[in-house]
Amino acid sequence: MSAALAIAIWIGWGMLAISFALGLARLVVGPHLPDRIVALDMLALTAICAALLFALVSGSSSYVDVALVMALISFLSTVAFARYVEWVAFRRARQADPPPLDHADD
Amino acid sequence: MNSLILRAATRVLAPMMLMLSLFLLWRGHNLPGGGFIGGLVATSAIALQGIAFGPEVARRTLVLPPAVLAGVGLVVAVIATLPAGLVELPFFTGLWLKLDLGDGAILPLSTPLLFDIGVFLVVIGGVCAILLALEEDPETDQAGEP
Amino acid sequence: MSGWYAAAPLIVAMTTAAATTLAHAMPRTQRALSLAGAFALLAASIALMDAVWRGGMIVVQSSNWDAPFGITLAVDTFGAVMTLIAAITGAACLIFAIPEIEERHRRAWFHPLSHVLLLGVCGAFITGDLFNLYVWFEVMLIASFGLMTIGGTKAQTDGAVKYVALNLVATLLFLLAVGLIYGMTGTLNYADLSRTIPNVGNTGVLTASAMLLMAAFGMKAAVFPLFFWLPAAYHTPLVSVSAVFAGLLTKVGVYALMRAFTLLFTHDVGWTHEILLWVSGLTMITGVLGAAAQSEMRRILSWHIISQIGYMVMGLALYTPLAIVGSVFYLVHHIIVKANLFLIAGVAARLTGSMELKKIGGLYQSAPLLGVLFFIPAFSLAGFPPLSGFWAKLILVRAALEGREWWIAAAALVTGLLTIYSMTKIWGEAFWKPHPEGGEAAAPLAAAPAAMLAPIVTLAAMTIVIGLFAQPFWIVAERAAAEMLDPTVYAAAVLGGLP
Amino acid sequence: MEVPLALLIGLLTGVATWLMLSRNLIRLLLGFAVLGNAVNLLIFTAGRLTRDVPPLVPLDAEAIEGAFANPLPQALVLTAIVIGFGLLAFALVLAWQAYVRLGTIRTDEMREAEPPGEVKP
Amino acid sequence: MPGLSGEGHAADEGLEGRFRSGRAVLTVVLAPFVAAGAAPLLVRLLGHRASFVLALVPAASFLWLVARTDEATPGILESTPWVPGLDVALDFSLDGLSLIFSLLISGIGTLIVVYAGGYLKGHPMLGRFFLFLMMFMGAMQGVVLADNVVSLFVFWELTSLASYLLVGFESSKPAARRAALQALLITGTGGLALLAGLLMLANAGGSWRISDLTGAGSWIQDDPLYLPILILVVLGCFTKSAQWPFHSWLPGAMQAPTPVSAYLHSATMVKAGVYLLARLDPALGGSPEWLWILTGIGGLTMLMGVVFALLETDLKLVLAWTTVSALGTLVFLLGPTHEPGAKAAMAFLLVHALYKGALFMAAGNVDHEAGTRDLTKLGGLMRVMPVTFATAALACVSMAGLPLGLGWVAKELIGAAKIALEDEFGITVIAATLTNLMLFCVAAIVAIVPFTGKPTEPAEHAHEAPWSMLAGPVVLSSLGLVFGMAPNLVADSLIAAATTAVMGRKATLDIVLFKAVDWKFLLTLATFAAGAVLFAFWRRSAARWRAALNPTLDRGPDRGYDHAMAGLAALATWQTRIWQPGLLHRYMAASFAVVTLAVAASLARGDVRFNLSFDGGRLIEWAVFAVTAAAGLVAAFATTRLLAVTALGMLGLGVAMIFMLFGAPDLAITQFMVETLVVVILALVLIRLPGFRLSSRSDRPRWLYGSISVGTGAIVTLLLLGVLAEPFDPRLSEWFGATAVPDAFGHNIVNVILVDFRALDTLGEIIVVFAAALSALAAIGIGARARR
Amino acid sequence: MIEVVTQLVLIVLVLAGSGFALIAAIGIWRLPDALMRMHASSKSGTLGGGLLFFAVAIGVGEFDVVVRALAGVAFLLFTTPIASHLIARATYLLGVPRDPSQVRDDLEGRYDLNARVCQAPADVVAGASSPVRGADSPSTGTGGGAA
Amino acid sequence: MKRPASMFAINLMLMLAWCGAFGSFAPWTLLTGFLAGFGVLYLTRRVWDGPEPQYFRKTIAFVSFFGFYANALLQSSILIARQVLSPRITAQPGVIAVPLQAERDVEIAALAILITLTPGTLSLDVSEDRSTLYVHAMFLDDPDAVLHDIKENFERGLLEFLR
Ligand code: NA
Ligand code: NA
Repeated sequence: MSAALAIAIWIGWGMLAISFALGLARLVVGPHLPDRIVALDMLALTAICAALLFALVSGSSSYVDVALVMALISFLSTVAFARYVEWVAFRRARQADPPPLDHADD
Repeated sequence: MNSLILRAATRVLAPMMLMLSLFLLWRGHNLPGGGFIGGLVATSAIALQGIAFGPEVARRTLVLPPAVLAGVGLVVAVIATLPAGLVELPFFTGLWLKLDLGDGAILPLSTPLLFDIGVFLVVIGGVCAILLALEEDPETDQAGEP
Repeated sequence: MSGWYAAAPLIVAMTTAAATTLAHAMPRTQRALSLAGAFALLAASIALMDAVWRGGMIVVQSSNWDAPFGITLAVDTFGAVMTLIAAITGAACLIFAIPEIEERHRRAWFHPLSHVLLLGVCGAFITGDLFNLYVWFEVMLIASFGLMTIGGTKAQTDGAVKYVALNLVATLLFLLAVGLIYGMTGTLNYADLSRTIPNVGNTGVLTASAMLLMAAFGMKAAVFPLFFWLPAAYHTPLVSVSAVFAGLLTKVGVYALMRAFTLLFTHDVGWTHEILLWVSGLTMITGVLGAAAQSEMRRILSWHIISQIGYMVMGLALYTPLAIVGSVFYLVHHIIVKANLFLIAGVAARLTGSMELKKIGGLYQSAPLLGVLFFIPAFSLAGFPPLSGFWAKLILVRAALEGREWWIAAAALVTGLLTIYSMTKIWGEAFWKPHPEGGEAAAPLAAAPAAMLAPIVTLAAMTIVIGLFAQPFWIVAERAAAEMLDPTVYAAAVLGGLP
Repeated sequence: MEVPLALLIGLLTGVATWLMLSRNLIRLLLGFAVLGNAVNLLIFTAGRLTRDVPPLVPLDAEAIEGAFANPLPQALVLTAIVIGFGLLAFALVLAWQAYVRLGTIRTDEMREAEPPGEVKP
Repeated sequence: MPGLSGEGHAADEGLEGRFRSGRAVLTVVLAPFVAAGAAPLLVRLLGHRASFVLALVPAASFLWLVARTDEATPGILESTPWVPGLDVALDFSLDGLSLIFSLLISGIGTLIVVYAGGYLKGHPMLGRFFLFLMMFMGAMQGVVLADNVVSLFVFWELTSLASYLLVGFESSKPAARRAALQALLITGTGGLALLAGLLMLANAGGSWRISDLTGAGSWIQDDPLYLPILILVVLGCFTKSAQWPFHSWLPGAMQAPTPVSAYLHSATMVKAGVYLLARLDPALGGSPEWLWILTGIGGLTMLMGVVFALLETDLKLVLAWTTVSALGTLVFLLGPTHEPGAKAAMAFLLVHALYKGALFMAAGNVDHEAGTRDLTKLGGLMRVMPVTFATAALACVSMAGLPLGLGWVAKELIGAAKIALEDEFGITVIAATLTNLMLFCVAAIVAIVPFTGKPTEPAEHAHEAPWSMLAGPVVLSSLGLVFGMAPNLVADSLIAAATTAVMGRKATLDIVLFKAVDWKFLLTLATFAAGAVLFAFWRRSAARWRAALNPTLDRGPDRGYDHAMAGLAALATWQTRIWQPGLLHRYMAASFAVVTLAVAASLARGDVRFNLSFDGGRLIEWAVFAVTAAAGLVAAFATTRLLAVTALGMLGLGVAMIFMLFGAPDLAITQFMVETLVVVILALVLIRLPGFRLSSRSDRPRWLYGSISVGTGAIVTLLLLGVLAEPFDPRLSEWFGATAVPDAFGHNIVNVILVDFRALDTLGEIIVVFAAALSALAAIGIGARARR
Repeated sequence: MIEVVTQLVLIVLVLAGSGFALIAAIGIWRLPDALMRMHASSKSGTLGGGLLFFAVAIGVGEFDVVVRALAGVAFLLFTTPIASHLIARATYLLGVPRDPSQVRDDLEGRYDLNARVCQAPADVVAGASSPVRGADSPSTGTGGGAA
Repeated sequence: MKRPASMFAINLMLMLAWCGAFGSFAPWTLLTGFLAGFGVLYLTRRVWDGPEPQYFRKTIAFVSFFGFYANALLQSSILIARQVLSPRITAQPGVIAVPLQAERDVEIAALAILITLTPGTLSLDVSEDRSTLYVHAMFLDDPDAVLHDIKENFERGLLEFLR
């Protein structure tokens, strides 16, 4: 691996690190259920990117498998969350006095 | 989930995931994968079907009731521990049958592989049993009703 | 090939668990398979005991990889005895369960879960590997979770929540300790550990890890002050389930404590075993006082499990040959007696309508034979001569006196007295006292199915046999203790010539 | 990186403890999940860390050249992860059932097995 | 211990030479147990007549024992192995001391069995009664014949057990149940003390055989443990023999059917303590402690018993209190460890057994026929129950110590013993004399009040008891008369032989029925006179005495028992509330706190090094660690549920990445998959549950729980740093690396470990998954039913 | 020469891939409402991941890795939009307030939360008899205009 | 012999022949064999009766659509990047209803997926009668342009490939 590529990867990591931070920030700040789910979804994507950078660094193709499985599976948790939010929405539709939206699932 | 888009996608995705799971199971002895990972991927496929089409469809994919499937997997795993007794080796010793397919291609059949298949089935059956039981609960339809 | 003796109980239990699962839609077949499996397990453990007794320790390198690289199954006398007792208890409780469980219980996977539970218990007794022990603990635990919930009363659900939550903590403590110990020694094999542990330089961390392991096992064994889960839950499930729990589960914790603190961690006996001694004394006292505060049969009995665990730990803590013999003897005696008491409580409740002492009575009139059957394990539990519990207590008290540990001997004796108090409370209220609803309120013993009485009679007979003919049991316990106190023999048997 | 990882594991353990001390059953179970992760990391770390080189023997080789990650803790942790998953899944189902049966997920309101004030002298 | 040979009589005789290989004594002990087992069946077949069959067992023993009176002086030793590993054998010794007890047990036992057949005729639980009674008989024989501390203790406890069952025989009566329990707990407490004492004694003496321990002289008194041993043994004996302050159970035990009171609670069981004190006298006796304790407590009990007897109105209770007094007398006499005392004790033992047995049975007849035992309601029974009256009167002659009764002889011997004590123990002499005086009065009460005067209402429908209920009292009271007139029938063969055993040296007994008329004789007469005066006072003002004294004297120890029970319950409740409040969060907090503290304390127990080395690390590593840590913190302090769950998801992702960073792709995949499935399950579960708002955080003791959490985290970090400071032994991983491909044919070493090297772990693990599924289904069954 | 080109391509792919991932993150952070944030994650994130898959395919160069990398790209392209669609729908259903900059909402009032179905716009429903509709048939939202 | 499956089978046979000629079944050989076979078949497409076989049309449609689509994804990402990195967010979002020509589930789903990945649009839901796709658009300054873009570029290209 050339030094230039190494630097590029280092920069790439830096960008991913910032992505993690931003994603986590959105996760915490919310303010609503979907915001957090979107943040988590994005974080999973960032993790896939990290795995791929890893595959490049280590030269081990096994990390591609990690990324591959994540790419295929990670949406499942998002789907599950989405269904959860839908349920919450349906529930709120039936509630006479639903809780405030930022505590929609409480 | 009542989404046309999800359902259409699931028709493609679930088989893809099941294929991937078999692939991971098969090559797990040499590369990342194996019975667990394969089983978990297959479970994800079933879970996706359950979410998209409801538990009945997922159940039909499994052919057997999930708990029974896990039982079958357990039987397979236990069987894998036994052949060593026939050749006077200790419990669970791995036995290998390397079928020569000609041309240097070798199909390695072994009790560890059989065991891994058992693991695969148990993981699918076990986790799906819980998932589908949760999906199937009559409350699901009224979910959100406190 | 003798190694297959060690594997046989595991294979049998696994096969039965799988077979009863497959036969779930066929109630009669499932029941037959379950019973056949229980007896096959009994046969396998008898064969194992016989092989160990005649040929010495059985060591199997599972999958044929040498220790310490693979997982070793290593069965010495202690392990074989415990396996045998587990199989006996399992068979007894499963027979009892046949008339007890209803179709809805059966459909809730009672049979497969029971066999998984037995599998976990036997696995824990048979394995020679610390991480593998963790796995068998989990097998046992998860099955116990399910069994705990079968039946579905409110109290059961509440009890199950506490049982599950606290046992999850214990599980992780165990795992934590395994990780730390592995990190220091690089190995997981008992025998290899017993050789490498003395070489660990960071002794403070080693002792602390041992303490973590002690806490994990202690929690499983329900010692003071980690026993909370037991009184919260043991009075709630089906009778046959609570009986097998009462007999076996905490004893697996005791077994593990005894393995760990005879074979592995003997580098700082002055600290670890001294702590165990205090723990044992406080366990006895708090347990027996807890029982004194209860008025429901199974709750009384549950608290007594705790106090009795104190005795077993006491033997380990004293760490003399005689004391270890006492612990082994106590384990064997207690499993039989305590399982039987739970079964009897179940029958008593069936005849009188409740486990709550205030609401029942009249059994002395209506079911005198049940009185005899209760009296035997109850007074054995209290250490009354010449029943099995007497010998167990005698050995321990003698060991304590010989070791000049006066206060623990006193605690043991006082606990014995308070145990009498509790047992006579049950006797006085359930048997002697007339039923509060009048003379005919308690049904005669004939009202209880024979399948419930058969295991009770068998276990009571064993209690008497151990009491009257204690010598053979003494010999077995003595050999088990001698093996335990000489780790080098264990290590040599497992590792052979490996340095 | 063992030392920072040890600190992380300690932090997660503390966090998990805090969660497990909660009276809300869901928090408690989340705590169990966090603690499980911490313990798994601990086992992984206790087997010492090696960067980047997974314990995969190249398909054309008999053994790995040079240092490679310790495979044993990986196998142990894998087992522990799956076991922890099984336990957690059950516990979550139980929590739901507890709510169905007892009408609460607060453990201090679950007073069926040991009712308050039942023990009287 | 000091050598077993040397001083003491046993050594002189040559211990080993006297061993008998036979099983005769064993048979004497075990035969009643066999009879006990057969009793329910016999009763079912023969009804109350089964008593005659059962009585054959003690009768045969009695005859065999009578024939052994000559051999008993040197003693017979028998041994049957039982638990050799523990040095426990069924060792038996038949010497003078055991013989006198054994004769009483079998002799009175025969009469009692016959009596009980009449007394409980038609009782629905007669079979059970005989079961318990015969069991007791065997156990009591075992106590007095055993020569092994453990087998002695076995039989000792069995007598307590039999007593418990017999006292509670009329179990529908709450008083009977209370009395049974009280007796069991008090004697049980003593029994456990005794066990400890005997074990310590045996331990110090290096033998479990009593004849070894007593045959070696008083060596034990030099042992530093002598006093604890003494106290423990004495505690056992005193509780069993109802010495103050443990006596309260004995009056309570009168709840038992009268045959039981006559047999267990006057003639035999309550004497077990006396027996054991006498038995151990050669080893333990002779010290000032022994003297003070026995004489003091014995004397106090003696006096107290008779005072209370005067205050009772229930005939059986009167007798019970005099039994307490008699037991006190016996202990009192054993205190000085001199020959006159021992002789007097042995003689009084015999006398008391005869007259008290007779009186109880007579009282039982009165109760049975007249329907009451209340002295204030009884009177004039003489005419309807002449035989009963005669036996009672005769027994009372012995009791009062009047001439012609054996009591006179005993009194003489007691007098001799007192004189030997006189110099040091003036007060005790006074106490003994007072006791005599009052005992005389009690004897008068028992013999006169129920039988003389105008027939009261109960007397009007009373009849004489059947012969089976008369045989016992007649025989016993007659024997008292016979032995009283011809004391030499028993002087050598029984009393002297027993004294020999107690003193450890040959004792002889010359009984002269009437010595010179000296001041002692006059004192005796004066005592009688005073007793008569007391009786006169009693007749007039007993009711007033009772009213005046009962509130102040009333059974302190009996109340003490109640207080103790209440205290026990309160203590138990208090501690159980502390340990087991039923609150999961407290259980959790306690568990974490205890474990953390224990581990922290252990860390300080040895060398501790920590690995603090630090290699800088890569940017991505820091990022991943930071994200993981942040996710953990967010999960902990999240105020909404979904935030906590998504944070948990992020945490899982972070952990997966850590696995990835350090060469574990399999782990990363598994972790990620599991995390995903957890989320799927969580989403399914959470929707059915209420959210976090229902659990406000303010109800958590934040500082305490926060400290526990911080402590737990810190200790884990420290432990791990300590572990990392230890050089790692890479044997296993190197071996796995080298073996995976050539021998296990797999390139993914982790997978090879999972399915081959450590396949058993994996097998267990899939069983966990399997069982988790079944368990979850089982748990869901709960809810399905709940809704129906 | 090929080496250098490969390296250059790799560098570009790595930087671009990571860069798009970062942009997705920034988008998530900066964009004002949940629905808009989803645009960022679904497009930029997918592209970033895809580019990195390509980078690995080129960087490792083994056939099976290339195949897996392409499969990975396909998976990403396939799954991310579905996930986005589902969260977006859930977001809409939940009624999370949208940014004031929203100019139009054709969906407003078309959801029946109790029946859990979504209707076509009123005009389409009115003319529902015609199965084939022209591609240019105008769709005028009923609930147009800023929210 | 116009059905794609048959043509694909012939292509596979050509690939195998290629591999046999090289004496290798290595992955790269298989790939080049397939591509070479496709090329040869394309060149000889006139041999087959009737109009141009669907096999080529579809394959080429797919490839060109993929190219178009990859470009769209890039464009959309750049659009997002510009918006996200600009100091002020100027987007004018909104939900528009897109009448659907596509009828089969697969077509609708594919269209929804594609729309999500292309500039400024995100599929929200399909009406119950499948007549309308609701799309969230980020830049709704000119709704008709957006609508036109979707209908003309994506739906048509997709249907061409799928039908
Ligand atoms: Na237990
Ligand atoms: Na106890």
